[in-house]
Amino acid sequence: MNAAGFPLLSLLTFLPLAGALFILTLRGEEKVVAENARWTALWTSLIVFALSLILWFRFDKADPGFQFVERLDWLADIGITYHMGVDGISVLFVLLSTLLTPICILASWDAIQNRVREYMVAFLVLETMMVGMFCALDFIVFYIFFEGVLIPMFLIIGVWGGKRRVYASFKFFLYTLLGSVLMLLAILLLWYRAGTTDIPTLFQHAIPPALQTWIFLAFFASFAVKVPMWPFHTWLPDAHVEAPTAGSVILAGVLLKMGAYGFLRFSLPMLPHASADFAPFIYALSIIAVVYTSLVALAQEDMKKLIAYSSVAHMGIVTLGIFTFNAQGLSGALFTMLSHGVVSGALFLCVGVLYDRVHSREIARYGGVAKIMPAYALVFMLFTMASVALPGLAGFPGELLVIVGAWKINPWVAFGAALGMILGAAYMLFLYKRVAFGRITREDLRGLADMSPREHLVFAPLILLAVWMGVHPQSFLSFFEASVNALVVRHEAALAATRLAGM
Amino acid sequence: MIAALAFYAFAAILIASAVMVVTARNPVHAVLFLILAFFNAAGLFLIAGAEFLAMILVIVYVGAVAVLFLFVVMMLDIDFAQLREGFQRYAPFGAVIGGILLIELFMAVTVWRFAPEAATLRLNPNPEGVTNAEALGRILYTDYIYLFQAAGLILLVAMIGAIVLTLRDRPGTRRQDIAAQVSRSGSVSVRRVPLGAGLKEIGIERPPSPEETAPKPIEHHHGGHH
Amino acid sequence: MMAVSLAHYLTVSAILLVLGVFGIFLNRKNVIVILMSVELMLLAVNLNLVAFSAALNDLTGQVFTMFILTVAAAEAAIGLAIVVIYFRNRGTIEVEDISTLKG
Amino acid sequence: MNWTLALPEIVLALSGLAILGVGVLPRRDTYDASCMATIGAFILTGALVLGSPEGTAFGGQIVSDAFTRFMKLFTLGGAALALLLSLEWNRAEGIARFEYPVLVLFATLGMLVMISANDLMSLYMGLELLSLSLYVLASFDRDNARSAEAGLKYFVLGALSSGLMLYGMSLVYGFAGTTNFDRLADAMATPANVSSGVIVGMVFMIAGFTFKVAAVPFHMWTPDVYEGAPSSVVAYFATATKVGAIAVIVRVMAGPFGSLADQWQQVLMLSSLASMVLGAFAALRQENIKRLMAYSWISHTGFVMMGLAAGGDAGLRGVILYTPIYLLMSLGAFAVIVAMRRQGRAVETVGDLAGLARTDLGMAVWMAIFMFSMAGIPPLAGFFAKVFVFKAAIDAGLWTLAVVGVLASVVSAFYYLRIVKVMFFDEPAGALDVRPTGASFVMASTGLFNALFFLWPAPLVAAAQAAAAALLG
Amino acid sequence: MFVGAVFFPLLGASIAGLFGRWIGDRAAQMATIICMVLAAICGLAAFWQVALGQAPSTVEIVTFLDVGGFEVSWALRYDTLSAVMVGMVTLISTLIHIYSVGYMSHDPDRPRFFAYLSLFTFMMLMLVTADNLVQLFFGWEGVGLASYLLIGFWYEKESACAAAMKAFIVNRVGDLFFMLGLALTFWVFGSVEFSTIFASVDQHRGAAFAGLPAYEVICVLLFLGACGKSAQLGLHTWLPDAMEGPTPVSALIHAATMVTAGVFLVARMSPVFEYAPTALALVTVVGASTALFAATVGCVQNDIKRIIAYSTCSQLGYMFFAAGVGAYQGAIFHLFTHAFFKALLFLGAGSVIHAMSDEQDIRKMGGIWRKIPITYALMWIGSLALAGVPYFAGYYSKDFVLEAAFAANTSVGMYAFVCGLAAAFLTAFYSWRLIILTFHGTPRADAETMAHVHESPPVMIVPLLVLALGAVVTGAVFYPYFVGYEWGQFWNGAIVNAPHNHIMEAAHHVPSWVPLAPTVVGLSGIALAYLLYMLAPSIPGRLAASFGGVYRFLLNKWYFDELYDAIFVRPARALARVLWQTADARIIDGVPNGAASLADDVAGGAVRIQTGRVASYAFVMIAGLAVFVTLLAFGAAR
Repeated sequence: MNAAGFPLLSLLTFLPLAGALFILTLRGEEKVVAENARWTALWTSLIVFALSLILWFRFDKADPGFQFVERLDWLADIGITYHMGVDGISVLFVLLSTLLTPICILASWDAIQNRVREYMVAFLVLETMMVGMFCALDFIVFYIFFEGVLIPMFLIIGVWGGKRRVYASFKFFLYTLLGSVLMLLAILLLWYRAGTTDIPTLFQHAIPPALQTWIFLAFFASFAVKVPMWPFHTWLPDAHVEAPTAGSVILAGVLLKMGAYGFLRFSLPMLPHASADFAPFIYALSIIAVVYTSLVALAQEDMKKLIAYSSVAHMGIVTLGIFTFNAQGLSGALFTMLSHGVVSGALFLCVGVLYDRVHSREIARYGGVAKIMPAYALVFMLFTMASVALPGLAGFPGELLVIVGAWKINPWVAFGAALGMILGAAYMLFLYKRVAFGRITREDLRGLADMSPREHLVFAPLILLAVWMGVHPQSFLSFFEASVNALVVRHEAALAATRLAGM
Repeated sequence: MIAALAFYAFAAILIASAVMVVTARNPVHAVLFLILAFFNAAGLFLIAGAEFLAMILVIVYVGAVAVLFLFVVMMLDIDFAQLREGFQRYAPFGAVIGGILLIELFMAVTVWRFAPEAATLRLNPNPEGVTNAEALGRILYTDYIYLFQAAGLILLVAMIGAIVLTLRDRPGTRRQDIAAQVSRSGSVSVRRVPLGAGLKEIGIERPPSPEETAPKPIEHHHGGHH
Repeated sequence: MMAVSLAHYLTVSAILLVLGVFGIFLNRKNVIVILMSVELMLLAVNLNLVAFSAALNDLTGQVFTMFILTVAAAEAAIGLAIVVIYFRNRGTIEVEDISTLKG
Repeated sequence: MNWTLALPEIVLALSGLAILGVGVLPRRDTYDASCMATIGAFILTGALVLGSPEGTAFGGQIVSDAFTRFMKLFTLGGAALALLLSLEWNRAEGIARFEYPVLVLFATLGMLVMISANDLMSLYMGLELLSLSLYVLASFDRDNARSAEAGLKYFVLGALSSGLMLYGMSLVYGFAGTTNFDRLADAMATPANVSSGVIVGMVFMIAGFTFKVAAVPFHMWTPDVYEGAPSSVVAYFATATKVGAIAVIVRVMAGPFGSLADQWQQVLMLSSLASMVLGAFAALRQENIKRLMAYSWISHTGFVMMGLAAGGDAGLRGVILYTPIYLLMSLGAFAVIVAMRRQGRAVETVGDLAGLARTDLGMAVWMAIFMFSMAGIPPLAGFFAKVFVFKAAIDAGLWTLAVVGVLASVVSAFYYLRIVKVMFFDEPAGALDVRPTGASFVMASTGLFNALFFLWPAPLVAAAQAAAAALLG
Repeated sequence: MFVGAVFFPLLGASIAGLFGRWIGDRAAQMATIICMVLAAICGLAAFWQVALGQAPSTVEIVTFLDVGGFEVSWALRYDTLSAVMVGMVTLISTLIHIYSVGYMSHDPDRPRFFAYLSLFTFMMLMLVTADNLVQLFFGWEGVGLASYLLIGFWYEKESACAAAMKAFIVNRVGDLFFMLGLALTFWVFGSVEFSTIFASVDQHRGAAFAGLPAYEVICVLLFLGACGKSAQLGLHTWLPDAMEGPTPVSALIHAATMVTAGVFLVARMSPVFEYAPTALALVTVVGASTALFAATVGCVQNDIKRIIAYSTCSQLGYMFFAAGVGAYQGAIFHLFTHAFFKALLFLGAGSVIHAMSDEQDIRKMGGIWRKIPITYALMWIGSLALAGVPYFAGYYSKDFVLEAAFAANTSVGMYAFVCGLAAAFLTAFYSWRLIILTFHGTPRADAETMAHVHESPPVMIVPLLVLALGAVVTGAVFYPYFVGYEWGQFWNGAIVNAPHNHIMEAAHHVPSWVPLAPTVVGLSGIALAYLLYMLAPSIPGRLAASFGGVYRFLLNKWYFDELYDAIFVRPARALARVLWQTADARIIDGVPNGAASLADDVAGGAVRIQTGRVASYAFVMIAGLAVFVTLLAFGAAR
């Protein structure tokens, strides 16, 4: 039935859920339950990750179509099927999700001490939703996963979050919900017009340009909030700041990608005209996002908030890349999404390391950490540099490609995106300087322990990835090459077709 | 002609008494006006040829329902003086809405027309040469048996409801419970009391009352916060 | 067959209905008057049905009226029962007072 | 005359009489027994409904088809579960009297009559049988002023609305000379011929129905009655009776008035719009959870009306699917509300749920599932309910409704989230008492339904489809 | 060999950086030094084989990325240009590594230092051996990183951190343009690989971009990038501040290697620059201006390292204008010789600082030449080379640069020539000002410091001697190859002069006063310094007082820092604050928050209808009914 010989994607999707259900059945003394829950969650996620590696090895990079396809009559009578599959665009995000989940679980090992069982359940459910979302090839199924993410994330922020967690979690939930429901209407309209919600079928379904505008706007409402694009970004700093470390990691690492993924998966192929029409608008927003949020990040006094704003800036690069409609821009956007997943996830983990020790995210609270925690300082430096797109680290290839791609569209757009390089360097180094450099002014910092073996373990894969992605990006880019090229070709063909029709 | 005159007379009184029902200061008067309205409506029924219903209206409504109203009005000890306040304050709003509704209804009913195929759609054409009561009876117990039974159930529910809501055996009231008296033999006891001792010394002896041990008053809590 | 036109009946019953409606929302003090207003409304309905029944020469309307009368009686009984328990609880039947539940 | 079509109703009525007969036996507490017997009767009736043939009976007064079967089954199921909930609650509140199940039974019977009505008269009789029982039930806790007040309000407004509805019925009857739905449909086949009086009559009837489904502007009774009436009764009000109410309005609108859709669509759209918005906003500030649920229902009813206004196959399917899903969400939520009891006292503010996740995780999880489901968050069942009505609205081009609907659902998500927040994020306000078995059972079963519906939605959707097809003939 | 030259330093850096804490300071030092020595051997061998043996080659390693025709590989391109750079970088880096052993002997973080140093070397080597612009950019940014790390090496010093950040960020400004230039290059040439670009230069000459000749735009963008790295006027501000780093760092990065990357870039892209006359003119003007500007500022500075830093800045200006007039070979030649004598000067300054117990202010030195004679001598050699005194290395290169500027026979060339001459005069002046103030006169340091003044250990002196040798001989030895008559064979196409460019020829045929002029002005500069600081030490003070404005203007480096602070840094910070606290928190967040409170108000209104009064409920119902009926009455009419 597919390259794996068994329903791999469904397994990846629902195995965490099974793990979650198993954890729910755990009974006994609280400490024991917590311990068991941790181990179960870790093992589940590790097994899922191991399984997902099959995707890495068995994925046929030359095939631009969907692979590992599964299909079940779910509500086939009315045009909805359970249809799963990955192509070059989505396959690596599945891997990213399955990779980050065990890392997050490991990162929460000691940080989460109360309601461990629920926490682990929430995380595993979250993994199910994330993986499912990237695999779904039916619009309704996609939407189910896309929205379903809200529930565990809401709980993670709200239950295990910081002081203003209630505000943050509500804002997160309602903001994203508001966008998504509008998208739902658009999905329903597509469903009505095409009689099916099967994504590959919808690709073939031509939508009149006038209608595309509206559908695009509805999609935009959802994806732009999720990305988040300026000026729909304000939920993000709040959510990040209040979420527990692992929550921030997942939020930055995977959830933000969902919006951009949506643009790539739906807006571009299904609505080529509207995408082309709205591209300048997106450029403007992206550039504003890059410059504006970078500046805002510069003024932050809270570590997580700063990194959160930097995420917005990076996602500005991503949206920019997506709407360049050329291979460089698209690949760059995809690559930036992946690298941002790794890098900003790691940065949040870095903040988490300090937070676990000092319980403060205030930048001014630190200083001179490099002296006491040299290994930590090294790791932090590495990811700081990756975040500012230093060549040789993960952030660079994506940004380079996006700028190259954007230049073709409009040099000023490229210039705006590149401005982010300077500002990014400014705020990240400013952060690093204030946290790691300088004299130790607070005596309580002197007693901090450097990273524990567990923390080393958490960071090791991320460091490896950050370097690998920076040094040999082709091993990742080759995954999306075929799909991206097909996308570009189709986009151009669609535009050309109407141009001909117009004549 | 006579019918028309009678119609106008009945209709006028009907409406007038309906107005009085709504506006009467004293609820007792209102009930009485309601009765008057029923009588006139019965008259209108008669003119329309529904003799049986006219009769039912008088018997059931005037005889039972209206009297029930009267009974309740009298039973509840109401301070009539306060009951009319505030009427005028809301009258304008009411008049506007009511007026609109009335005008719309007039517009609707004065241009009344039947469906062209109404005659063929009728379920129960009035049979010729049969009295109204008999004609009704024929279909009520045959075609409408299902609904007739349902009506019975409705009345049953009303009965249950009225009983459930209003019947109460107060723990404090004393009733003669013959069964209890008869079965009391085991608890009857004879005691020797010292001679010459008055009530002052021995007090009043009472048998243990079943009322006191029987179902203890149920603890009741209000279902929520006030 | 009728000396009086259908429209007359309908007009009377419309007025009666509006009066009943009036009685309900203008009466702010006395629940029992509200119940009586409901009876007026039902009377209007009955009048309508009877008039139509006569106009169409069809018995259905009268059967319907009968059922309505039955139900109205039951309704009155229950309504009054509720009024009674309300009175027992509150010691009043003023409509204005029925407002502990709001918002 | 194929009286077997009425067999479920007849059996249920007879069981009711039998239970009543047994119940009045003196000096015995027959409450539990009669409750159980009633539930048994519901189950028996349900079985009969499943097996009942299709067709019309009693001169066309009643009808039995896929639609009635669907609705009746869920009515009975809802009633049975609601009764299960009241079992322990009533006892704890001191209103454990055998009349209670009997009244529930008759109310349910009324609903069955109403659902299978194919004639204005049977519709009316069913409706009144239901209403009268409900009036009594609402004020069943007769020593409680709030219950009495709820009953009184419900009664007054209910009587008003049934008066209006009857007036409408009389006008409709006058037009066609018949009360039979099929014949009415024939009479109105050409909308141009329909007299304006009938249109007015139809609106009056809609007023009566919308009162039952509590759509704006006939919703006013709902919050007060929900808050004042005993929780067990509200559990019944909020669940089973909604099925009946929706069934009736769907049947009438799609049946006799089907050809007048252009006319009534506007009314329903307006009502739907207002319901969604009002339900979403008014609940934001509610502290009493029952009251909140009332507004929540008002909002949901807006969605139902949207599906109905959209009409057609998709619209009816949406509405029909919405009904059981709502029933099962709402039942679950009320199971939690009924289980909310602290040191023997029933509590019913949102704040009383504080920290429930610490003290009773199971219940908190179930409640969270119900709340998310009501908010329409996938993958829970409530999402599917909404999707189908929105789909219908979009198919019909009712964009305003759809957009306002989704926005309203976002607003209403806030208060559902608030409950989740209170349960999961806040510090415990003291543990609730051990929840009753019945409530646990209902929570678990409805919770599982809501959580797992997405795995296999096809059967219910297909059934709804079949029911819709039956309605449209 | 080719790979080894580049990757040995990385190996050393990894060992020292990752395992330094386990293997100990000494082992870490040793590891890096051994790796560096190996690299130097490889590098010199490569220089021998490629540059002198004319055997260029390219080593492909692996594909970096390949997206829609945008194909980039990791590859080491060895041609003469890179071989020269590799040889020089590995050699000087090795020397500096060795020197650092002594200089940093008291620092607790030595492994880190050596790791950074080796990392830097690796990055620099990647830069010079890049065979495409992306890899070049990798090295480009990599040296920026290493520079950042090294400047901020003493991270507990606030000023060091600030300087490090400044260096990185100012460099980033240049990098921004580099990246844009890179993007445009790709879209013009369809490739970023040098060989492909150079092969198709003719083919795309007509390419236009936004109405401008594409080559011009590319070159201007790349040059702006180079400005950042090479501290040219406008983006030079980071370089003096970078002196916060340890002195070996200054020597390696801010004198010999990294800052010359810009010059290297221009030379590397010479085939394209050749067809961008406007861009070349810009290069010339900026280079010349920088040369003069930095020299003026250097005259009044008091920090020994800052003086040398400004001199570096100034010398970089020479290189640029040499490239600007088309004499890329001259630029590289000057780069090459400059590396030796400037490293020598820096390390010598380091030795002085070392001797003076970390004192850097020349006003607090003086009179120590007897105590540290070797250093003194070495500083003389460096200064002589810098001033272009005949037969020292600088003489050959500087002379050629000035000759080329003159020979260009254009107005910008002439401007460059004049600026160059003036700068040469000032260079000589401040060099001897430095020497005199540092070594001669009466001691101005406190007694204790003076007591501790001592000659540096051999581990520091030996590298200095090697460099001094270079500063003396490289000019004479390599003159024929780099710019002499053997240049065509030597460069072997690594640097391209377009057919219309005859500068290499013309530079040798300038009027005879031209080659003499630098020597003359240099000597007169020395003389002036001698006059002012040796013979009449009171004059400078009086001059400073009477020309206070000019003095302060120079002392404050033409107020560039203040200017940038006022127009970029502070507005950006203020803007950041405004955007955050007003735009973000109030306006953007105000929408959802406002919507929420609006919803709450609506909720308040919505529940007010719910009065609890039956009559009003009934009223609403009837009113609603009336509305419905009306709606239908009109709706039906519709």
